[in-house]
Amino acid sequence: MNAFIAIVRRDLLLAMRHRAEAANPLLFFVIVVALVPLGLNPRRETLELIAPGVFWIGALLATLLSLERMFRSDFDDGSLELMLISPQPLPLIVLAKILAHWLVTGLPLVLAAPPIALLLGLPTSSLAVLLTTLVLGTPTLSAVGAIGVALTVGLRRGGMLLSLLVLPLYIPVLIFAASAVSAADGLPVTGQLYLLGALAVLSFTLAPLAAAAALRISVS
Amino acid sequence: MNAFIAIVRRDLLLAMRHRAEAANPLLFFVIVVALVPLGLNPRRETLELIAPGVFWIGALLATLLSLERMFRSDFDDGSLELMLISPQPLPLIVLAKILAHWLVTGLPLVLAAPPIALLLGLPTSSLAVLLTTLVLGTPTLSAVGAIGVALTVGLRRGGMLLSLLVLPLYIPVLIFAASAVSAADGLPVTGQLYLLGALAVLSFTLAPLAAAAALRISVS
Amino acid sequence: MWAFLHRFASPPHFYRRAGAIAPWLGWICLGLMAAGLYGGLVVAPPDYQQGESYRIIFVHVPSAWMSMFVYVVMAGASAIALIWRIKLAEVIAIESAPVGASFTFLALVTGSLWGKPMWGTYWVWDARLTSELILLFLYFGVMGLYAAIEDRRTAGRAAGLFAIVGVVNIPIIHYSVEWWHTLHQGPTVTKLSAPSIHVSMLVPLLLMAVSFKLFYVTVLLHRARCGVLERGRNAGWVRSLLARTEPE
Amino acid sequence: MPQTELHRDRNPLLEAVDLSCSRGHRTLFENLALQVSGGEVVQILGANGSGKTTLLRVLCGLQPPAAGSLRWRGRDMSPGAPEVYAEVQFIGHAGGVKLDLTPRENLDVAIALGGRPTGTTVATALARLGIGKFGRRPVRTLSAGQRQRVALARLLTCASLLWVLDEPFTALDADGVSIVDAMLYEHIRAGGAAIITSHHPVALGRVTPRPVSIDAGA
Amino acid sequence: MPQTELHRDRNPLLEAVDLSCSRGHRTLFENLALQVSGGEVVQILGANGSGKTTLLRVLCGLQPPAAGSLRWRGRDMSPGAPEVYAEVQFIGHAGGVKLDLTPRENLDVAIALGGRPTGTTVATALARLGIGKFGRRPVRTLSAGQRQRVALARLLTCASLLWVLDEPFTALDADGVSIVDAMLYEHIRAGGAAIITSHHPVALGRVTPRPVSIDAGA
Ligand code: HEM
Ligand SMILES: Nc1ncnc2c1ncn2[C@@H]1O[C@H](COP(=O)(O)OP(=O)(O)OP(=O)(O)O)[C@@H](O)[C@H]1O
Ligand SMILES: Nc1ncnc2c1ncn2[C@@H]1O[C@H](COP(=O)(O)OP(=O)(O)OP(=O)(O)O)[C@@H](O)[C@H]1O
Ligand SMILES: [Mg+2]
Ligand SMILES: [Mg+2]
Repeated sequence: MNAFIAIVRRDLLLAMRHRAEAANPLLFFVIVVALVPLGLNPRRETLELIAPGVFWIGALLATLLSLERMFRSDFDDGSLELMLISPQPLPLIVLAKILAHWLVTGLPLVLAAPPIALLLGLPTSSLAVLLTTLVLGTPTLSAVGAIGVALTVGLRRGGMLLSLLVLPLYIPVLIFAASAVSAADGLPVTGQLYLLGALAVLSFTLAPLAAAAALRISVS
Repeated sequence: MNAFIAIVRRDLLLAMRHRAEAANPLLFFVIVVALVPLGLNPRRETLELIAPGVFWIGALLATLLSLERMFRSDFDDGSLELMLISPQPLPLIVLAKILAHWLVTGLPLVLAAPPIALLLGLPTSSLAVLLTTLVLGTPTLSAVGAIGVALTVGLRRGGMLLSLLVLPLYIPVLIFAASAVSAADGLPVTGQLYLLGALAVLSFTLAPLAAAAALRISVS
Repeated sequence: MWAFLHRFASPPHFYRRAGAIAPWLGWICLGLMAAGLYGGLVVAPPDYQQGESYRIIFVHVPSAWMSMFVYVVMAGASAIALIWRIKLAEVIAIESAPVGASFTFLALVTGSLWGKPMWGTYWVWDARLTSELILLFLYFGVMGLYAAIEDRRTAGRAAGLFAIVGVVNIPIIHYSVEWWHTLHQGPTVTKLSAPSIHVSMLVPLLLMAVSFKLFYVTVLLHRARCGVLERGRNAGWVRSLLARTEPE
Repeated sequence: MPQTELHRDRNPLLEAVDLSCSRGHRTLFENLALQVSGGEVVQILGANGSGKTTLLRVLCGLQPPAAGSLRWRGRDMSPGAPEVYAEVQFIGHAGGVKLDLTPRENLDVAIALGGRPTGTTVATALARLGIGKFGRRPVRTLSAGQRQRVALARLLTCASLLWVLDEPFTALDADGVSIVDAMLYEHIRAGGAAIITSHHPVALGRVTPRPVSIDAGA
Repeated sequence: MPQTELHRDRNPLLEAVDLSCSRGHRTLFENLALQVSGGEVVQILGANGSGKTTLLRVLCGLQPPAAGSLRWRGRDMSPGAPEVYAEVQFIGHAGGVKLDLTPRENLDVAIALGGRPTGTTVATALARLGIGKFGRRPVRTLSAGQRQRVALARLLTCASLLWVLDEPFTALDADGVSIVDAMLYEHIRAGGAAIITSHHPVALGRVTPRPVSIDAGA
């Protein structure tokens, strides 16, 4: 438990030191969302129509891009090896890293969503649903992503492979979430939200185990 | 001249070795474009409407993400220092690196555009204009980006700063290009295209000088 | 039982046995496929709604089933390989991937060809179609990961682990038609109580399904034999095998 | 042949039997037998590229051997077994030091990960290695030798029986070498053991390492 | 006091006058005077963190000095002047070797960048450094010592008068050290000069370096 807290603390500290880099996913998210009206030049109705999708695509891409950070630098400077030969259970350490990653990447997205949603003209009724999907969905992105990074961290040329491995697993989250948000004004959305919640619980229990096994394999 | 060719060759070779990583911007572009219908779930007409914007946003983000590669790894392993103390003129070396970056990042986007445009249902009349904007616009993205990377390569936490520096310079390209494409069926577009061409020429002459100066400052 | 399994899983034994079985399975597969195609394309009557175009069902449905079946086999074999460190299971998992990807590709192509007359479009982003596409990407992921890692043992284990993770997609594919309102057909053949399909169509369909399965097993055995040889490059039995064949 | 006059444990701590290691497709060495007991320092010798680093990684369980087996206190060592790792410390070419944390923060994490802490505080450990006044500066702003000292400070704060050190003297000045020498001496004095590699003749003042060569044919 | 019996040029190649260097806000050393002439090897001495690496970077023009001036063949050296760089080769802690290229490809680029090639072919240079058979493998798959040799091979393929080497013996085995020793000897024999740092006593067989200490107060 001590180790768990120490790792979370360490990763948050590192994010603080690299404040600018840690803010990158958020900035990226904002850029995506801001570029859409600029580049698409859509009418107001169209904008409202596509806003939820834009949100989720932005969140997904932002997470995808920040994934490497979860293990790459630890791999490069040998810290990962220390974790592997630490007497602490590896899945616990991985869980700590997933949590830290979400705190640094997912949480800011959740917090930034309301103001941006207003700018894009998302109706307030949808906003609540959007926030719920983000709260439920982004942890899954971090957890599932951890497996992908763990599998590819040993490869120099992991970048594309990582996307190839992780994206198929992300798409269900995207589909559930986007469909929940666009259904928000009227149709019932509890079904999708339950599913998102179930995915989050599932991935947070299984992903640390899978990622730990993957790390042992790929660091050897 | 010899050095120019050697650097282009080297960077292409490195891209080949890292084939997967080099393909990353392209893959990213394809992902963005493919996620749009998944996440937005739009009607066919809406899709057609937003397709050109999606293209350019995708191209812009893909370039933005690949920029760091231009100098970062050379900085990390000390190759950049060798270039700085090489008797060859530094702007020439930088020009070579910009060219190589475009060949690896921009060119594939141009080549991948037609098939993807068809999938998105872009009318063939717009396709020609889209291609022209991509051919004229992406080199500018690489060249302007080089200045940003050169300024931030010495900072560990350059990521966000880089986006902040580079994006304002990218937005004109995005706006001209996207407006040209959406105007394509009917309105005249030569004006926008000339402007894009002028930007490309300007950036290719000035960016190497600026980036070279920036490198000398930020490596010290 | 256990002892038998272990003996069968020993590479030289497997190599010999598989070599003996594979041709037989191949011939049976050909026979069934011929019968199925004859039944499907000639005997079965045209559909009262869809006319002749429905006949693509005889390729589409078996290949769609196989795309999922092969994935499950691959993931199962990977789990066995990771837990009990049985080399043969790893070979089977890895060698299944390209076959499964081909079936998936076939299901996608035949499906979208069929979609044009049925739905008026080759492609829609609905749940069944999307999840099947994801399946293709998962296969690519397994193959890509295996190819990207230099050390063969590490590569096999990493790819296997990923295959196991991807198994969550299988129930999604299967239940997608029930969980979401999709364009795609609901379960017609696989409804346990009473298949809502005429016998003259059902029989060739099942024949095709069985022959596809046999095709997979045959190809897998061939591929696995090569895989076993390649992996055992330095083992004694491979050397002696090669020594025997080389002079020819 | 005992080369130190210290008390040496009879039972080897770590034992490698018939060990073969490979990298890519190439076998680096075969049938290596190695025993390390408490109270001794083993120095792995071999030319560049002979496989010293690979051997150390295998001994720590970071990489499976191509063939052969490893035993820890007589029991088969299965990779991932925490009870072994609590007793082993590895410092490789890459020191496992985060450049953006300060030396203190680095050591705090190492202690949390490393299991049993020794009595030594972080401040004492850093002072011992001569970098006491750099405790609160990011490691990135330290020189090559100072960074190496931060990595080595871990040995003092986390209790462990076996130290596995890959070229620990890299970038250290004479003063640094003698500090590490003294640390090694105290460690084996207390019954610990160490496996090190180094190309420079290791003339540790008070400890004579037992050389083990892995060069082709050995 | 001449310590080699070789011909030494009267006019210094590189001259540092009243040099002060700082890192961050701290001044590392002040008023250093240094002259390097053809035919001599200068060894910079100093404890960890005393500023050796910083000094070498300043001498190469990679970093401006805090105060003082540098002269190359008697003329003021302005940073960015290509005619100087054609005569200087720098090998730092980071070797400037691309890990994903092969040693041959690395050297080809170095030659294209480096100005005047010597007669030595890439193959000969690699063979000389004992890594001839690794010419076509990515550097990433080489061991620490082998990588260092790839970096050093550059010295043989690009003609230059002054070699600036930061701890060139890192990770090299005895054989490697003697190769570099011989290279240095031939280099100064031909009228070249070298500035090196090393913590280990540099007992180069045929060359005795002139020590220059930058430790506080020097
Ligand atoms: C690209 C488009 C398509 C894809 C990716 C696709 C995919 C699949 C998959 C994966 C299955 C197996 C489901 C399972 O066993 O759980 C399946 C079954 C089936 N598909 Fe498609 N399909 C496509 C288009 C079509 C079209 C256009 C039709 C005709 C209207 C169709 C009719 C069927 C039928 C009748 C079954 C058997 C259902 C059963 O009883 O299980 N499919 N398809
Ligand atoms: N990027 C930096 N920012 C601030 N200070 C630095 C930085 N790099 C080094 N220093 C400090 O400058 C001093 C000199 O560093 P330098 O690397 O030149 O030392 P060195 O003599 O080469 O040491 P070593 O023998 O350990 O290689 C050190 O005290 C170090 O803490
Ligand atoms: N990632 C790798 N892939 C393939 N081969 C490798 C890899 N890393 C090292 N090797 C090869 O394995 C051999 C042993 O490398 P290792 O790093 O263990 O040597 P070493 O004895 O530590 O050498 P050094 O004294 O130079 O540090 C070398 O010949 C090297 O070329
Ligand atoms: Mg080594
Ligand atoms: Mg130094």
